[in-house]
Amino acid sequence: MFEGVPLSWFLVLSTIMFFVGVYGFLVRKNLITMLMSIELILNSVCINFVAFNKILYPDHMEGMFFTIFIIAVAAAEASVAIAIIINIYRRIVNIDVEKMNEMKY
Amino acid sequence: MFDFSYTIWIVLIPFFAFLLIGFLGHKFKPVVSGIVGSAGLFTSWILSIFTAYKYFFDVGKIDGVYQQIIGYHTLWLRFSDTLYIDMGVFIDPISVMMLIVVTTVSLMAHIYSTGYMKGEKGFMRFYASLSLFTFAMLGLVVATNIFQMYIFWELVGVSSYLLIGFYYERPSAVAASKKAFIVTRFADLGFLIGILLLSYYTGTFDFLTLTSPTGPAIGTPPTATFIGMSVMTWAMILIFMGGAGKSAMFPLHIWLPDAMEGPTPVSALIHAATMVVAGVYLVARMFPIYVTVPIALQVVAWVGAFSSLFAAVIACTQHDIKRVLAYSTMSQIGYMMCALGVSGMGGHEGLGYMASMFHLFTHAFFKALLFLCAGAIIHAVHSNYMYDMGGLRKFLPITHITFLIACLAIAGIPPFAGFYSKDEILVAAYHHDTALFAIEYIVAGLTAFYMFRLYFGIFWGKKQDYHHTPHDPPLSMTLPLIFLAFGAMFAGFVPFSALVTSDRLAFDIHTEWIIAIPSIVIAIVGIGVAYMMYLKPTQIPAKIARSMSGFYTASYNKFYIDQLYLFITKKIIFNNISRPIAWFDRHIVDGSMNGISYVTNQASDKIKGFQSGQLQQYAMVFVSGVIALALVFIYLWT
Amino acid sequence: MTSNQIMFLLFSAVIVIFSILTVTSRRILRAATYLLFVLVSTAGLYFLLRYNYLAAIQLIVYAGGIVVLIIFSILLTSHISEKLPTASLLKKWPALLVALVGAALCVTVILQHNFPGSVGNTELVSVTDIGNSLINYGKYGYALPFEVISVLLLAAMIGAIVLAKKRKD
Amino acid sequence: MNILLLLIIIPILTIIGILFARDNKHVRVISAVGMTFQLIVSAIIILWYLAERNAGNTAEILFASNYVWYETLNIHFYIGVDGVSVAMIGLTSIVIFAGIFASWEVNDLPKEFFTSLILLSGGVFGFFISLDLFTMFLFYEIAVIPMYLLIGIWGSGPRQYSAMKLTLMLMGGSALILVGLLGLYFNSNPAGGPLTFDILEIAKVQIPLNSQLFFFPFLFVGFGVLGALFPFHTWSPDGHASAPTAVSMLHAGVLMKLGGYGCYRVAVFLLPDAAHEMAWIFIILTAIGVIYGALGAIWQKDLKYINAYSSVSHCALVLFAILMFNETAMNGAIMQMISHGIMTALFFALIGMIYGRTHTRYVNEMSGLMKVMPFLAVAYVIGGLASLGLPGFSGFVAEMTIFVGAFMHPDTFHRVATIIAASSIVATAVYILRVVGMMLYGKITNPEYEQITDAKWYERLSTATLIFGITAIGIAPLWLSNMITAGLGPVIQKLLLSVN
Repeated sequence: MFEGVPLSWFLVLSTIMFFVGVYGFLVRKNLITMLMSIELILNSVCINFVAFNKILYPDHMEGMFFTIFIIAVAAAEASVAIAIIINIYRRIVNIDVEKMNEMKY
Repeated sequence: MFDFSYTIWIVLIPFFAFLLIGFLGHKFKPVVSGIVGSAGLFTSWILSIFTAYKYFFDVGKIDGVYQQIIGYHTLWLRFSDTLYIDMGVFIDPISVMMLIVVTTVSLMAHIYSTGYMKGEKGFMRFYASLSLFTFAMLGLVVATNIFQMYIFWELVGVSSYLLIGFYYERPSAVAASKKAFIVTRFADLGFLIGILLLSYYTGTFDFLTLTSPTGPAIGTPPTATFIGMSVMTWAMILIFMGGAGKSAMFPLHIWLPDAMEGPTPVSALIHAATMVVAGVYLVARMFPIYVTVPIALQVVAWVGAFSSLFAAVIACTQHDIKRVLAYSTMSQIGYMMCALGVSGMGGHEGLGYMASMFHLFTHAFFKALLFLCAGAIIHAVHSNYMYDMGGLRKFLPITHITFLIACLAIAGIPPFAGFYSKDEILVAAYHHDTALFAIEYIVAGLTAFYMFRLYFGIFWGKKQDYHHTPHDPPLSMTLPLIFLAFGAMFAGFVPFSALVTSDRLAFDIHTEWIIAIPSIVIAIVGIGVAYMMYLKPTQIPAKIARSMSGFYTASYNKFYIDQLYLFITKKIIFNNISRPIAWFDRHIVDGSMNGISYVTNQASDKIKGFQSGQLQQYAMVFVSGVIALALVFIYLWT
Repeated sequence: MTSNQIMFLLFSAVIVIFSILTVTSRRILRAATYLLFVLVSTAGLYFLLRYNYLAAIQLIVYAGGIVVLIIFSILLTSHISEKLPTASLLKKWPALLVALVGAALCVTVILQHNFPGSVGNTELVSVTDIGNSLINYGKYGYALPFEVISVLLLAAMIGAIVLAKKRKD
Repeated sequence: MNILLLLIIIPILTIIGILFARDNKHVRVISAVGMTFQLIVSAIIILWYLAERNAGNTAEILFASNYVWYETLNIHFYIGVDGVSVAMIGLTSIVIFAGIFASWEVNDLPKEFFTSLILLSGGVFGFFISLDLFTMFLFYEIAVIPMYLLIGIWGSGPRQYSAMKLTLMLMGGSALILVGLLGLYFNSNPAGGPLTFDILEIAKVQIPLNSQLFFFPFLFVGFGVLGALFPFHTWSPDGHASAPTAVSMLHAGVLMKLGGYGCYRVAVFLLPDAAHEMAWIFIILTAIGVIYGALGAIWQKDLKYINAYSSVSHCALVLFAILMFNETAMNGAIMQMISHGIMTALFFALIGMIYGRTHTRYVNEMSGLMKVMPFLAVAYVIGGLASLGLPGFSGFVAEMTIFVGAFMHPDTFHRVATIIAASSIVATAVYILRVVGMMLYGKITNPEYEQITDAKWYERLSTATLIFGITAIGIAPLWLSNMITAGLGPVIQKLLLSVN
């Protein structure tokens, strides 16, 4: 319990956010929007970490550090992903994920 | 005891002649093959005669009984401790008699062929096959056990096949050879199964053991039965089936007339005198067992009688002289079979047996003679058909006389050979079964009729315009004719009842004139009818043919048996069995194998579809899988 | 209802609404903007939990860096007025189903579980502590992950440059 | 050194020699020399074996040597021969010898061709002398694999399809065999302790009936696939039709015998109780196969198909006889393997030679060949007559031994099956004579055939060797029969024990 806000509230929030992200990842065709869905997912995980850390082990800082690292990784990932997306766009003038199936079979 | 082991050479000399001609024949002039073959056979002939003299008149008889001697034997193949195949020489009256018949006729055919086959392309091949045949036939007659007999039985079949197909460029010859082999092969299947049955229940192949009165076949016969008949009956009927195939008994006779496609000396040797009587010889060899199974013996008698009548009727309507002779052969063999069928064992009971062997002996001479004469005629006229002939007596005097002698012999006019043997058969039949006697009696008349139809048609009748004057053949061909004519005249005087009998004991016979006279009468009637109808060209034959047109046509077409066979083989076996099997194999059996591979391919094709390259599809599957697993582990897996 | 609760509910309402809008909006630039709102609200949550430093990073890196990056790339790859095509129903409904089932499953599990309450330490985490921890290699020290992340960032940077560079051909 | 090792070493040396050969001619000569040595060694082995037996050596296995190969799993390289294996070795060496000469005119990648061919033969030799199941299986695979290359590369017609089909079906068979072998291995020591692949050791063990019943079908069907057990024979017509001459010879002549030998040596010998229990199923199948193959052959037009179906019929007879479980029938089975091996090799060799001259394999397109190629025609007729079981040739001896042996079985069922199988001799005659009549006899219809020449020296050598083989057995079968019977002893004893 954190000053009236139970842990489960955080968890429910992050769950909803997570699955919204999942939904977006599954449905969206545009690569960039898919990337945005991934950001949502990452963010929901961050919330979990932070909430667990604060409410269950307030004396520790692992959750926070993890979140920091996740943010760093997300940044790295976003930059690489966007580089790839732009590269793909240059090549096929489209960033629709369904068109990207040259590597099948 | 006199050592008969040299007799193996009677058999082996033709074999070596075969090897010699077969491997080295092409290195020399063709005539060398003929000389080698004939010389080899001459040696065999001399040895056979010597053996016969020794056996019958010197050492064979002990206490009035002719002994059964194993002249030579060697183990050839062992199946088990009791079942083994020996190769050897079995000497008893009938085998010695057959040795004489086979070597004599074969020698005549060999000599005759040097003239008849002169200039043929396959001369060497011809002599090789002829030697092979002689070897096989001799091996058959001296067989010490039923399996040795079967082995040589097959070998004579194949040499017959090779010789019928000698003119292999003629489609009819090829078809005939094939037919002969396959029909006899079918019969041999019966023979083989018979052997298997017999050997299974008696535990031996050996003739000596089998025919011994105390042996496992006669003394202690097996009691097992199958569909109401004892296994011995089955075995003997099946073995007779083999004999019927080789001896062209109804309904397995169809190959014999076609076999006339072979060169004429071959017809004389194989399809008249020797190979076709192998069936008779087989039954005679196993006769002591046949006597113990009356049903089988009954079958032998009736099949023989029916075949003789059937063939005689057909012979009356044929125009190809060799075919007439072929049907006549079939008819005469039917006679012999019938005689065996009506015979009993021992003494006077065994008259039929003796008569059968007697007839076999005399028949060999006059039928071989008839064929060789036919060969001489064909040689001169270049046609097989009666309607191309006529008035030949002036051109072919020697052939004419010898042919006439043979005709008289086969018609049963005394004192020619056929009379004596045929008379004995009729007597035996008369004492056994009147119906059989009646059939044989009619056949005797028919025989006289169709033989003289042939005789008058060829040598008298209307004179034809021949392109070049026909003339008697060269000495190499007439000599055998004359020799055989002597045989046909005097073979009847051989005292068979003293030499060849069912129990190997001599017994007295006397001509039963009560039967002999009617038989002479009917023969003369037959000759008379032929004389009226065919001496001069008349309308009578045509009229008769018209008046019984249905029967005549049926007989002319050999009662459609050939068509029936053709129907069964071509339509049923070929089209309705073989073809569906081939189809079944390609489409069902092979199809199911291909089906398996098709299914595998399709499955992999479908599975391949999951690997679509669609990222979101993967993600979808992944997420649902995770959720499903979570559900399973949380709620279902408690 | 405490003020904390009110604040929490406020932030979470923003987060939920805008996340849904992010994944459903057909205008891609708007979606990016909605994402920005989500991220900012998340930063608000961090503030609520007294993780000011973290919230700052969230604002700077996420809201500032990543979203800008995304917007740039949107501008590079699509037209402003372009509307995204709607997803096919065949794709939408299973995805929705999966998302709902998953969410329901998680939520039920969460609500069924009784989390131990503990006295919250409402103290701010000082930046000094964070800095010490990051360069500390003893217990509760994060020197190694820190270095790894640095290398990763460097690699990502180089990778991004290499990938996005125009080829000569 | 063990003389049997030579059987494996000579092929290897020959292959090495071929690798160093400079042109086609050298390749041929080296192969021929190597296989001549192989033939000589086989002859020596046979004579030596007979001499040992005459000298009173009653050991079950002669010339045995046993090397540990992989100790952990107790795999040995264990070789040795008894009368049956010696006979099979003789067969193999004759066929491969003739096969080399029959493929004298392979000018397409001859090095690779002869290498594969000799490798294959080496596998076969190894199979026949192995007494360790694992070694045996290894050699089995060595023998099967080159077949794919040989058919796929040097074949004719739809060769890829045929090669693939053949290989897949045989591989399927060997998968079954592997299961069976492992079954034997893990049952080889019920008392606990080290397991073994040693055939003779396993033979001493009483394997529980349940395991026997489970593994027997695997082994019998597995080997049966190679032995053209109906209905797993369909690789054979296509495979043979597409294979080059020497490969058909080796395949039908020797490789199919691995199946029969395996059934005899492994399935029946090691699992006798199950064999007794389940024999009836396979007797029905094989009896069907005998008739079915013969009738199927009647309708075919392609010479190779005719011969392939005839092989199905004859090989079914082998398995049929093995299942009769008595000495005579088994003896017949082994003789039939040898007889059929040589005979069918002769046929395929001749078909290859005829095809090389007429460029067709359809019987209805040929006629009158007797006139232009008497040697080959006579050889074909001899082969045909041997095939339809004419006395004086090996086929007769083998078939009669089988029929007499099978008929000795006291059950009516077995005897009826025997009669059914025996009736194939008529159908065999029909298809053989049909081919001879259509192809060799008659007038030449195609004027091109007037130019055909008769056999060359190497073709004569090849056919003469094989004809010598069938007639030697056909005329004097006793020595072979005795040799085989002596080898059958242990198997029969085990089978008899299992009855009681």
